[in-house]
Amino acid sequence: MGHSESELLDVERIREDFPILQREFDGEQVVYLDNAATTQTPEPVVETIADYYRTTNANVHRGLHQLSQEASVAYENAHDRVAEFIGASGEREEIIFTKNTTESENLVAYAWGLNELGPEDEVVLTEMEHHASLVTWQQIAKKTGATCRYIRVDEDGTLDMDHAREIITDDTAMVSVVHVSNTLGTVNPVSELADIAHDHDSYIFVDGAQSVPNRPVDVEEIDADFLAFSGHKMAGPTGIGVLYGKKHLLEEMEPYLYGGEMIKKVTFEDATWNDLPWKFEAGTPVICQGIALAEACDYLDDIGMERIQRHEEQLAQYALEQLQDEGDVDIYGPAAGTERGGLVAFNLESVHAHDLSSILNDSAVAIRAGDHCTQPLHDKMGVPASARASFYIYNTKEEVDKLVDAIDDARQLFA
Amino acid sequence: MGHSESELLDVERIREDFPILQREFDGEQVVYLDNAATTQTPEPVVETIADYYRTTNANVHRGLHQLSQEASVAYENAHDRVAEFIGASGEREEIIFTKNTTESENLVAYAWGLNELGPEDEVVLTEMEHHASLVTWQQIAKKTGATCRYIRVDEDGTLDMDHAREIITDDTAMVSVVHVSNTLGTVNPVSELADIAHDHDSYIFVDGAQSVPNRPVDVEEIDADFLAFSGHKMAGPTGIGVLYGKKHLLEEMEPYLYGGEMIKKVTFEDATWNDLPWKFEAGTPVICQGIALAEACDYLDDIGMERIQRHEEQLAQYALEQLQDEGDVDIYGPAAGTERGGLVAFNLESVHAHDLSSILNDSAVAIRAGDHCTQPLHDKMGVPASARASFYIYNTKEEVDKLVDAIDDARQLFA
Amino acid sequence: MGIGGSDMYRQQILDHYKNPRNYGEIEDPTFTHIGENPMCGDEIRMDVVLDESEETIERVAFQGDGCAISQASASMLSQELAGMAVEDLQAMDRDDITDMLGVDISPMRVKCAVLAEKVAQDGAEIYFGEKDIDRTTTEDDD
Amino acid sequence: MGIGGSDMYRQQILDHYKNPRNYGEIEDPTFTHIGENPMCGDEIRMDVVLDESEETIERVAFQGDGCAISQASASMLSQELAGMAVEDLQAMDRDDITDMLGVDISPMRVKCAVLAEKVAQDGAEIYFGEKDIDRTTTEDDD
Ligand SMILES: Cc1ncc(COP(=O)(O)O)c(C=O)c1O
Ligand SMILES: Cc1ncc(COP(=O)(O)O)c(C=O)c1O
Repeated sequence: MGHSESELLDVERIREDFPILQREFDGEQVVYLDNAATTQTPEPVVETIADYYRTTNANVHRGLHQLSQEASVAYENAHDRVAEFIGASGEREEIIFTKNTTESENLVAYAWGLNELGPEDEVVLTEMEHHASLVTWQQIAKKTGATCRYIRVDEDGTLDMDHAREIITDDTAMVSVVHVSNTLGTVNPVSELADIAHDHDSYIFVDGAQSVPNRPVDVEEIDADFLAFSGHKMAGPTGIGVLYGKKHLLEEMEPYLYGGEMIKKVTFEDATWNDLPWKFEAGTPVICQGIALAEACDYLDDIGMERIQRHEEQLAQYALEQLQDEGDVDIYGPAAGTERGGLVAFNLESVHAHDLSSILNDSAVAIRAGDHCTQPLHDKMGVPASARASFYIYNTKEEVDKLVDAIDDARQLFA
Repeated sequence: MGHSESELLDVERIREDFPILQREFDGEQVVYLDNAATTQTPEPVVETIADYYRTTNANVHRGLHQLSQEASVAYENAHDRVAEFIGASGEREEIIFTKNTTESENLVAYAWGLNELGPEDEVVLTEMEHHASLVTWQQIAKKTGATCRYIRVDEDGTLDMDHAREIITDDTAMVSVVHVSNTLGTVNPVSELADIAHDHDSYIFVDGAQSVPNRPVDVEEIDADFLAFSGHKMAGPTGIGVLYGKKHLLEEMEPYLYGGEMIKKVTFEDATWNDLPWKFEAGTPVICQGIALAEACDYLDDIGMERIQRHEEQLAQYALEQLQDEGDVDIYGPAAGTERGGLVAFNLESVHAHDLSSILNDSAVAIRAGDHCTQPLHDKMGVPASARASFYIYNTKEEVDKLVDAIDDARQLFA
Repeated sequence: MGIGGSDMYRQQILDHYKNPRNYGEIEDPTFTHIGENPMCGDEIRMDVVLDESEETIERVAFQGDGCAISQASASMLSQELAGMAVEDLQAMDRDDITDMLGVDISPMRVKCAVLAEKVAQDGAEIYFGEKDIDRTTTEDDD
Repeated sequence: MGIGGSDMYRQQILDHYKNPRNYGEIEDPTFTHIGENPMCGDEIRMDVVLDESEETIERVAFQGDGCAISQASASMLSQELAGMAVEDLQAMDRDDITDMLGVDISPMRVKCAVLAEKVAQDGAEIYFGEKDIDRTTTEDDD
C-alpha cells in the first residue's frame, strides 16, 4: 500500500503482550485469525482486571468508604475515556455501558423503538446487517406494527446507494446500518447515510462492532445518533458493550432496565429516574469490565488507530491476493484493491466451510466457519456458510501464508 | 450458637486468598464490612479470569477451532456448575447468565410480564423489596395495567404472613419476594410463600441476591419458579448475574433480547429461536464471567455453605449484641437471637448515617450508608438512610470490635 | 492436539463423502423424512423401506447436502440400517454413531454427525404415530 | 489516607452543625425555596431578603434536616450571603463552597456540600423569572 516502514506496527513487540499467541496445538503454534469474533486481550488489560480485584474492588456510586470511592471514580472516568475514544464531546453522559453490542441495539429498540414506533413507521436496515440489529428491529417492528426495509447489497458487496435513497423516506423512523460488515468486509458510507436519514427526520444507528476496534471512528464526524460496539472485539474483556447516544436523545428516552442505581426517588407507587448515563445502567454495573475497557482504549490509542487500520488493510489485501490466485476460491465482498475491513470470507469450492475450519485447526490455524450471524445475507449469496479469516494488531503476513498453506492441505485431502 | 470449634471457618487461611484485605488506609488495615453491596474476590477466581485471557479466550458456540472449543465447553459447563450450586436438576437448560440480579428480574418482567400481565392481574411484592424487583414490577405493571400489592412488614422486621395470605389471591399472577432482606437481614419463608402462590396458580420469583451467596439454597426445595442472584456478591466477578427458571416456564417464554446466538433460523421476514438457555443469551455472552462464577461456586462449596451461613450468623449476632448494649443505636430488622442474614443496619441517634460512614472510613472501617435500594422501606421506617455493616467469609469478631470502637469515636466527635 | 481436524477425516469418512453409498431416492418407501442442521446448513432426506412385519429395516436411501461429517455419516448409516431391527435403530445414540464413524468427533461437530441418525429415528417415530413433527432439526444439547 | 472522614469534620463544620447560624424562618422574605438531595434525604429551605434595589442580599435564614456536611454548609452560607450581590451568588460554584467549608470534600459528598448553594441560586433565578421549577434536587454530575 506504499506506506513507509516507519508507519507499520511493531508486531513483534505487540505479540509479547499476548501470551495466548504462544499456545501450541500438537507442536504447532496457534495462528489466531478469528478476530472478528473476538480479539485477544493484552497483558496491560489482563493486569488491570487482576489489579482491580486485588486492590480496588467495591460497589460504586453510593459508597462513602475509600474502596468504593476509588472504584466509583475509576468506573465513572472509564465512561469519559470511552467517550474520548470515539469523539463524543458529551463525555460520560453520552456513554452507556451494556453487556455487548447486541444489548446496546436492544436498549434503543426497547427504550426508543417500542415507545415511538407505530404501523406508519419504517425501519431501514441493510441486507448485510448482523443478526444483532436485523433480528432486533424485526421483532420490535412486529410488536409495534412497523415495517422493516432492507437496502440492497450489490454484486460487488457494496450498498446500492440509489436504493438507499429510494427506501429512506419521510416514513423512515430509524436507519440501522452496520459500519463495517463482519462478513463482506465492506466499509459502508455511514456519514452519507446519516445525511440521508437526517434529511428525512429519521435517526441513524451505526453498528460499530467491526469499525471501532479497527479504525479511527468519530461519532460527531459521522453524525451518528447512536453507535454500538463491544469490548471483547477491541482488546477488552468479555461482558461489556457500549452504547453511544446523542445526549438530547438519551435524555428524552424512557429507561429500559429498572432497578437500583437508575432511580432518583422511589415510593410504593412510582419512581423517578437518575441522570445520564446512570438512568440506563440498572443494578450493579459492569464495573471491572468498564475499567478494563478504558485500559484497552489506552492500549489501542498508544499503537494508533490509523496505523491499526492500515495494518489490517494490508493483511486483508495480501490475503485477498493470495486467495484470488487460486481458481477454486469464492471470495465474498469488495475485490482486492478496494477499501475493506481486516477480514476475508470465502469458500473453497470442493470443501464445506465447516470441514475446512476443522482441517485448518489441524495446522493450528483458527478461523471461523458458519453464517457469521448474517444468515439472510448468506441465503442471498446462495451458501449456507462461509469460512472467514480476520486480522488484528498481532497478525503477520507469515500467518496469512500459513493460512494459505493449510487451505492447500485441505484441498489435497478432499481432492 | 453452640457449634463446636471444628465447625468454624478457618478465617486466617481464607484471608490469605484476599490480598485486598491487606490494604491500608493511612496505616490502618481495611475492615471491609460492605459485603452485601459486593464481596471481595479470592485469588483462585482472579487467577481463573487471568488464565482465561492468557490461555483460552475465544468466542463460543460456533467456533470449530481448538480455542473456541475449549472456551465453549468451559462456558457451557459453567451453567451446569451453577445449576448444581442451587440444586437445579434441569442443569444448563434452567440457568441463564445475565449481567446482574437486576437484569434477571427485568428478563422475566419483559419476557413473561409484558406478554402475560393485564389489567385484571396483580403482582404481589413485599414492603422490603429491593428496587431491583420493586421498580421493575411497578413499571411493568404500569405498562400492562396490572396492580402491585405489598405484603406488610411488621415492627419486628418480619413479613406479616396473614397479610400475605390475604393479598395473594386468584388474581395474583406473580409473587416476587426477596429471600433475605439486604436492609433488615430478615430471612423470609419463601417456601411457604411458594406454596401460597402455587395454591392460587401464581408464579413465585425469589430474589436470592442475599441468600445464594451466604447459605445453602435449593430451588427445588423452595419450589421457586424463578430465582435470581449476582456473581459479585458471592466471591465472583462483576458483570454476571444468574436467572434460574423452571424449564417448562423458560420454554414457554418468549425471548427478551434479540440478536446472534439466540436464534435458530433467520430470514429477512422472521426468525425462530434457539434452545435453552441460549434463547435468552443474545450476542456474545459473559464468557469469562461465567467461567469465573463456576470457580467461585467451587470456592464456596469447598468451604461449605452451611459453615458460611453459621459464620455469618455468629458475626451478625455478635454485632447485634454489641450495638444493642449502647443506648443510642436504633437497629432495624429481627432482634438478636432471631434468625438473620449476615448484616446489620442501624442508625446512631446523634449522627447521620452518611456522616457516620465518612467518619468510620477514617479508621479504615468500610460500611455502607444510604437507603440500600429500599427507599420505600426506609420511608416506612421513617429514616432517609441507615448505616449497614455486612459480613462475609473473611470477617472476624475483632473486626466487629473495630466497628464498635469506630462508632464510639464518631459518637465522641458529635457529642 | 485435541480432537478434530484431519483425524476426523480418516480415509473411510472421506471415501463415504466422495462416494456416498445408497445415494438417491426409493420409489415407494415405507416412510420418508427430512432433517436439517440450521446452523450449518446440512440437510438429509432419508427414504426407508420396512419388511412386512414392520419390525425390520430392509433398505434405505438418502439424499443430502452439507459437510463431510454429516454426509459420510448418512452414507455409513444407510449401510448399517439395512437389516437392522427398528427397535435397535430407536436405541441408537451418539456413541453408536461415533463408533460407526470410527473417529472422535469434536463437540461442535456432533450435531453434524448425528443428523442422519435423528432423521431415521424421527421418521420411524412419526410413521408409528409416536411423534408429530414436520422436519427434524438438531438441537444444541444433542 | 484519602479525603473524607474526620478531616472533613474539622471543628468549624461540627460547630456549625451543632449550632446552626440563622436557623429558622423569616416572616416576609423576598423569596423562599426548598431543595433536597433525594439519595441522602438532605433537605434545605432558604428564606432570602433582598434590598430595595434587588441587587444585594440583606438577610438569609434556613431550616433543614440531613447530614452534617449539608447542614453546616447551609449555616455557613447563610452568613456569607448577607451583604453579597445577587450576581456574586449566581457566580458561585463548587470550589467556592469547598473554600468556604475549608476542607476537602470527598467526591461522593459534594452533593451534600452544594445543596444550600443550589437552593439559594435556584430561588433567586425563579424569583427573577429565569427558571421555572418547584424544588431543587442535586444532580449526580454537580
Ligand atoms: C436483595 C437484593 N436484590 C437485588 C440486588 C441487586 O443486585 P445487582 O445490583 O447485582 O443487580 C441486591 C444488591 O444490591 C440485593 O441486595
Ligand atoms: C457487525 C457486528 N454487529 C454486532 C455484533 C454483535 O456483537 P456482540 O456479540 O458482542 O453483541 C458483531 C459480532 O459478532 C458484529 O460483527
